[in-house]
Amino acid sequence: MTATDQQVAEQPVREEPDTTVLRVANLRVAFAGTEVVKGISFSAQAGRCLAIVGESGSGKSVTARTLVGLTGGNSRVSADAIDLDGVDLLRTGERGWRSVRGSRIGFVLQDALVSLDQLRRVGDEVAEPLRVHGRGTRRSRAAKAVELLDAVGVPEPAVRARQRPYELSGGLRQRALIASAIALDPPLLIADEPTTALDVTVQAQVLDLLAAAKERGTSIILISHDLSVVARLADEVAVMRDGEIVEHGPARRVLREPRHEYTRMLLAAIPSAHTRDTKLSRPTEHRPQRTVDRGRPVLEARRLSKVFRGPDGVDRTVVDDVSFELFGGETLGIVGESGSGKTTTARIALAILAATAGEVLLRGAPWSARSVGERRPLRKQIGVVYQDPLSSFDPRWPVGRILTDALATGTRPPASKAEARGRAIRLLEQVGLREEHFDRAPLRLSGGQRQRVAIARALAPEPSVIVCDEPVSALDVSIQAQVLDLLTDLQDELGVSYLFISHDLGVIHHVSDRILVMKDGRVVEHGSAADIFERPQHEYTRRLLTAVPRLELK
Amino acid sequence: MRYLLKLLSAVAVVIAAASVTFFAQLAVPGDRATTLMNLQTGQDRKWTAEELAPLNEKYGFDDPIVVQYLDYVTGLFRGDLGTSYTQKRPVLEVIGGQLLPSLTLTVLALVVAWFLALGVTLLTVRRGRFLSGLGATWEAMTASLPHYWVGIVLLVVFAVQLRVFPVIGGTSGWGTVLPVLTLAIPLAGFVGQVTREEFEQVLAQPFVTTARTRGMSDLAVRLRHVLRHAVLPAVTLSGWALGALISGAVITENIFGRPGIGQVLVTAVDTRDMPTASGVVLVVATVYVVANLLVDLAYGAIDPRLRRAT
Amino acid sequence: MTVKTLTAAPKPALGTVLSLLVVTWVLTAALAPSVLTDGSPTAIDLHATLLPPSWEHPFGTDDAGRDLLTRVIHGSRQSLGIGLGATALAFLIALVLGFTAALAGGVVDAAITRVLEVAFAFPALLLALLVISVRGPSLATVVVAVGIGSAPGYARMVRGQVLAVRQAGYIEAAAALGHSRFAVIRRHLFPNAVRPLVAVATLGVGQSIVWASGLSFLGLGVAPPSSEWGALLDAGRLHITTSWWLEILPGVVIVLVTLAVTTLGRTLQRRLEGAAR
Amino acid sequence: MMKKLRGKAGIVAALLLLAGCGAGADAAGGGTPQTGGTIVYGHVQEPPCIFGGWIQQAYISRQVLDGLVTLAEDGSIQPWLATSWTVSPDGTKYTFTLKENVKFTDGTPVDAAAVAWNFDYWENKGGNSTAKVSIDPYFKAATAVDATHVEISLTRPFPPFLTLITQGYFGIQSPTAFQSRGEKENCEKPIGSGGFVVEEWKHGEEVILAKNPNYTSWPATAKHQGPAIVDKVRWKFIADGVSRYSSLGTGESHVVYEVPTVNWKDAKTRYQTIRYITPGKPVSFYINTKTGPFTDRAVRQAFAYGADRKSAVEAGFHGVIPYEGNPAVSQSTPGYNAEAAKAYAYDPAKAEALLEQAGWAKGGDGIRTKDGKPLTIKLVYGAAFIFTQEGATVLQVMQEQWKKVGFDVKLIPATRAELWGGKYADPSTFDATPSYWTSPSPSILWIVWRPSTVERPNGSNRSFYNNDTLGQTIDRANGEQDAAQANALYGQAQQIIQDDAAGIGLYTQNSTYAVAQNLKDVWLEKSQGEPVFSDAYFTR
Repeated sequence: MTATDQQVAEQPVREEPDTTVLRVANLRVAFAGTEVVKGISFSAQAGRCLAIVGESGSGKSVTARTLVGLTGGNSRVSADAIDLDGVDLLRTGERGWRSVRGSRIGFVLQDALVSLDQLRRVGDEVAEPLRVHGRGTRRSRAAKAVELLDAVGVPEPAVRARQRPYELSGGLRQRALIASAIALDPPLLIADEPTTALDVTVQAQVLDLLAAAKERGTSIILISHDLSVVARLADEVAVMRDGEIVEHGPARRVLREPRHEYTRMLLAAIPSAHTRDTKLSRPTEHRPQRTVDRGRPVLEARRLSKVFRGPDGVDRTVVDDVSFELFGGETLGIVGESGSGKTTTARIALAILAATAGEVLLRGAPWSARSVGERRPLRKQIGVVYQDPLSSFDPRWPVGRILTDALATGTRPPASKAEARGRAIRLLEQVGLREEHFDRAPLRLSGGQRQRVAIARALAPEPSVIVCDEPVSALDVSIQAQVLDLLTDLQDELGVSYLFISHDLGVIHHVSDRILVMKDGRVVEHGSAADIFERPQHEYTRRLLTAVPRLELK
Repeated sequence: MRYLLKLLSAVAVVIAAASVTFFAQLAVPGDRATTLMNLQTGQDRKWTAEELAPLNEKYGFDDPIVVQYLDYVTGLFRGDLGTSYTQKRPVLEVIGGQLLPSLTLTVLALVVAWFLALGVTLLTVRRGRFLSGLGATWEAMTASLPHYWVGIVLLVVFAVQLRVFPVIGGTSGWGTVLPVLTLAIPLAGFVGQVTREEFEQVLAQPFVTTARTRGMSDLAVRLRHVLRHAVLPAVTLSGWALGALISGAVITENIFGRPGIGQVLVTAVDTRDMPTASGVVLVVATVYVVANLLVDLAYGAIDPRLRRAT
Repeated sequence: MTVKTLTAAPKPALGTVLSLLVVTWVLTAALAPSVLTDGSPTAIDLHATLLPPSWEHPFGTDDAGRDLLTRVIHGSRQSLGIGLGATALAFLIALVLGFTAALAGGVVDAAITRVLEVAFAFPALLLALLVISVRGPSLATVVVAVGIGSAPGYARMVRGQVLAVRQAGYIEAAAALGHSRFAVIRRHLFPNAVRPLVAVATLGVGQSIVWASGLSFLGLGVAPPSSEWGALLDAGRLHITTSWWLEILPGVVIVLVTLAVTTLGRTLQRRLEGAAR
Repeated sequence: MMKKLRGKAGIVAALLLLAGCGAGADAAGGGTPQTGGTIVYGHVQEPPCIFGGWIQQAYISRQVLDGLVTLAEDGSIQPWLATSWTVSPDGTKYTFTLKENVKFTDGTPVDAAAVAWNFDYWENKGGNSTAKVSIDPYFKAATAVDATHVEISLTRPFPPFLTLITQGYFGIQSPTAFQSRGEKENCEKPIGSGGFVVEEWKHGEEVILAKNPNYTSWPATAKHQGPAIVDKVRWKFIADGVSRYSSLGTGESHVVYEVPTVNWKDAKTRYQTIRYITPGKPVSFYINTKTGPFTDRAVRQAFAYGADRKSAVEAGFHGVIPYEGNPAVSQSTPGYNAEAAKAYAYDPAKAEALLEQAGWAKGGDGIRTKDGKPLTIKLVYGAAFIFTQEGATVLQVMQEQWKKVGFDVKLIPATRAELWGGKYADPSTFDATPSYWTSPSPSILWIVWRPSTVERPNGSNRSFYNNDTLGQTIDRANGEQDAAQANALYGQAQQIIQDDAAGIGLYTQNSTYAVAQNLKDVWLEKSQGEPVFSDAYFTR
């Protein structure tokens, strides 16, 4: 079945036919001869939200940019129609595009920290569309900017307007970005991953803001990789893969009764409470019963705290009185929003960072208290997997060298080159890679493959604990599922313990036996996964849980 | 308090540079009195102790080096840079007269270089392979030009053949054009190169896309948004260039018959005129230090984030 | 997917190809000048002085009847030698200072940073003059003068590079694997900190050649009858209005070679950075 | 006398071989003479002070200070501040009668006391070491007999005395001004009685000379009577030859000094040109006779035979500067020995034969060796000031020729700092070094070639050539009252130097000038070749 067939079959019923703001038919985009958007069609209606969902490389972002004529150099765009309110944008020149951008179509990019000009005042950024399109005077624009900031719920808008983006929190920045996009009240708002880098609680607020715009009659095209986010806002969902729309229909229907296999796979891959005992990438497969050795903890943190002195000379406590125990074969999840101190805790546990107070014990023996030299031979007992595997590899080294290097630090260093190679290849196979990857440079691997290499490296010295610091946060949903499955498989097979750090409650819920919830450097709540998710005690935990976007539709 | 520290460290750098010069010159083989005698008589021979005695006496060459140095440094704190052995004038005066032409030349060259570089960069970065290539090649080429080659070619073409500018304009306005260009063209190459690199990176930033989605034209985006981000490396380079050019301008001054501190320095070293050479270094170091304080300020003005960091 | 990854397929640009040609030519000239010319750079012919460029003398002849092209070819060894030697010396100093400062930190770092600050404030011209006053003008002196003169800039760069690389994930990853500090420095920090500087160094080679030619102008260059390019420029200066080729052609050669080396350096830099990203 | 650094200074003598005619451009072109105007003169080097013992200072101090006597075209001594003079029969007392009512520009009179004070200042107070060395062993005292008569007594007869004091170093300054002002004023604005006064010195750029309206003391050789005709002279320093010569073409200057030889032909067709061959020691090699291969006379002679110096000079200087075969004095010097100059014409075969005889055998690479030591010659020269690029070409041509006969000549360019600092003063540091020393009198031989003794070391004898016969010959010549006899003795001395190849000739030191067609009567004073602007006028 082709995408086009499906679309025709699934054209949503139009309640009011003349509310169509944008109509796109048979859009094709090619870069240097390679087609990345392969003839897709959709339309956007006033007061409704169309979500385009897909993983990296699906062509969703290119599509979004093409709608404002910013596909980029070296590209070729063709379509049967790109009509905005009856105007054929395909026939418009650069000048025509400029008159449309900002005034007829508002555009919100992800990560407002880099999407706003850091050197200009927030007010100027917000009011820029007004200036570009020649509306108002300098003074009236400044007033309007404050008004807009106020409208998107920025507290003290007049103060904020005079500040610069880096002086604002992530949520406020994203609001400012939206304020700028709606400054001229465009009938169409395109939001490209507007909540991706945000903490869940902030994410929820931004989604509410977009929902409000929708209420006011703005048509929204939401681009996202995250089905849960989409579920909260979209009236209609188009699922893209490899430049094609594989499924398109009303949000409720697509998310509840996915017809396309890919959509089903995507949905299944989302970690959540339901997936705890299954494999994400193989939903029918169940995890075997785990055996946790509740004897002596393999890793124990006692009242850790860490104080950093800022450049202004003021001390800030980043980790405050954190204690935990990690037992053999167990996964201890640490969850928290940015700035909660979870990563610092992980680094202290690894003894890469010295705590200001408190102590870490490894297999019951002193760990953080030892000198660097004494600690070195013990390092093989504790491994680490980072969020960004690529930056954790020496760019000059191929995969094989990375692994043999790690093997050499282990309990049983290989006696010969041949043995090292053999064992490295076995590790590769263990993490689902093949011998051919041995000579590959990490740069030439996909994100998922890189993380597998990172896991293989962590496993090489045969540690009893692996600290996983946001190991799947940078990955697409389907890849994330595979990597999470790999981690649980390895645990089942090797009995290794994980200290698992993540901001994603779904992921934490999926993998953890016990959970610490951190906020502002403190553990606000700890307990079993079931306790935390089903009977949260602390107010903050409850707030977190409500903010998590869920697939269930309102 | 922080500014006071900065100021102190700047003064320390300047004094250190002058002191290094003082001792470095003592390390140069050859005797100062002999040089002065030979200079006064146009010879290159040895002189007897009696012949040299009056000079040694007059300038205190026989004093212990520590005494000479302390004399010099305490003089500095009184604002006394000493007296030129050869010109018999206070060093401050020797340099004072030459500083303004040098500064004029250098500062103008810097300004012109900026205009040239930004013009080329603004118009050619990421404007298709041909234009960008042309711009980048122009920058790399001008950065490879030896100063005096540029100078002599400009002189012959514009002053001798076309007679647009004077050959020996001295410090007159019209006569400053070619010397300024001589220094500015290669410098523009450097400024352009660093700016282009940064410009390219900034153009790829999401906020540039944001600006475009607001309907801004390409040129407006470059001017309003990108430029400010892209000039920082060039600003750094300028601080360095101001110090480096002021003494490096000697070749240009030579060709166009301009007064300047570079020639003073060359002559002072040739004649072992220690107070003058140290004085020139003192002044050049001051210019460098001041330029870099200005660069710091410019940094803060351009990117307020850096204001907090320092 | 971003547009960037799609357009990344690098084709060797025309400029790179041309630069390779120029660099190949100049390397041949430096290593085996007899491949390019069978004449002697010092062979005089007082009956063939100041001839304009022709088939027989593509670059013309000078006032002693020497073939200018032959002189340019034979001068390339010294010019390149200055470029490479000075850059190598500068980097040697820079690596020692930069690494010491960045790795030792604290007082040592502060001291070295201060020294560099003073070195920057010190006019490079005076440095050259002093070095030459001590040692007399010669090839080695020029190398030393230019090398020391450009060292502080590189030292600052090395220091910054080491500090940046020290923050890299793979440094922490290696420490987490239990490698010793020395091993981490040797196996990761040093090669990765130095690698991007290789490209910077190629750029430095070109600049050193230009610099050295400036010293020749002040009469502080390499001793005759060397046909080091700066010396050729200096010798041709008086002739510019009467025998233009003596000044213009060596200048063009300097610019072309510097440009080619710079272009290759940039290409290299881009490749290395691309590979590192 | 004085070797001048950088430019060519020159002196006396054969002044005019100028193109066209005499130094002065005598109104050959016609045009209506104008009064007033400003002459822009392009000089090369900027001196540290307006007056002093360096030829660069004599050039400019000549404009401001007057001398006692001056040298005429024919070599005779003519009146200047002194209207007449008498010499005592024993040749040791010179009594000068001063022109009356001459005033310094500070208003004080140019009287006998002032003149005596000047001599005392130069000779006994370190005021001008070049003036001192010129007449040093002979000068005894200067005394004012009355207001207009000054007596200078010598220790021994020294007929070249009058010629020597025509040099610019002997410019008379106002003692009142000198003693009442600071070093700086005296350095920048010396007070004399000359045709111009220093109005302003823009260091690094130019000295502005303004006419002295009360000028009364022009020399007998002046081309007109009265103060300067032009109002001002802007004496600019333009180090770069291309710019200097080009400025004449663009009309930015009226007179330029040191015309690049490549431009000489062009200059002759477009401007009035003046070429002055400096008397005194020409540009010739001092040959280190004390250590190294040149201790052997045969090797020195082989060196002289081994290079076609004449052709090299012609090539390097484009046929403009004459070759000089006489190492001791140049062809424009009185008492020049033309015969001696002809020795050692290019003869490579002879050079090789001499070397073979001396035991230097040719090695595989063509370089000769003796006792395992190669025949390496360290040739030190002042780069970029004594030797311009043109001179460096001459050296390179000869180097190539010397190589053919088996000399491995290393050219060692020396910087000003090195030479002035005395780096190459020691015999161990060089084998040959070329330089010149301008002087209007052959008595320069005494300064250069006088043997060095413990009591009277002679640092100027850079060949370290101590020949008592030579010393005595020159001494006798210096004291000889009969001019012809004196010249014969000087000639003999030159022959001795040439025969022993204690020096090797190269080329004459020249001063070249190009003058715009509309500026007339610029002339060179004969003693050192300094331009004189007080008679010059513009035509329209």
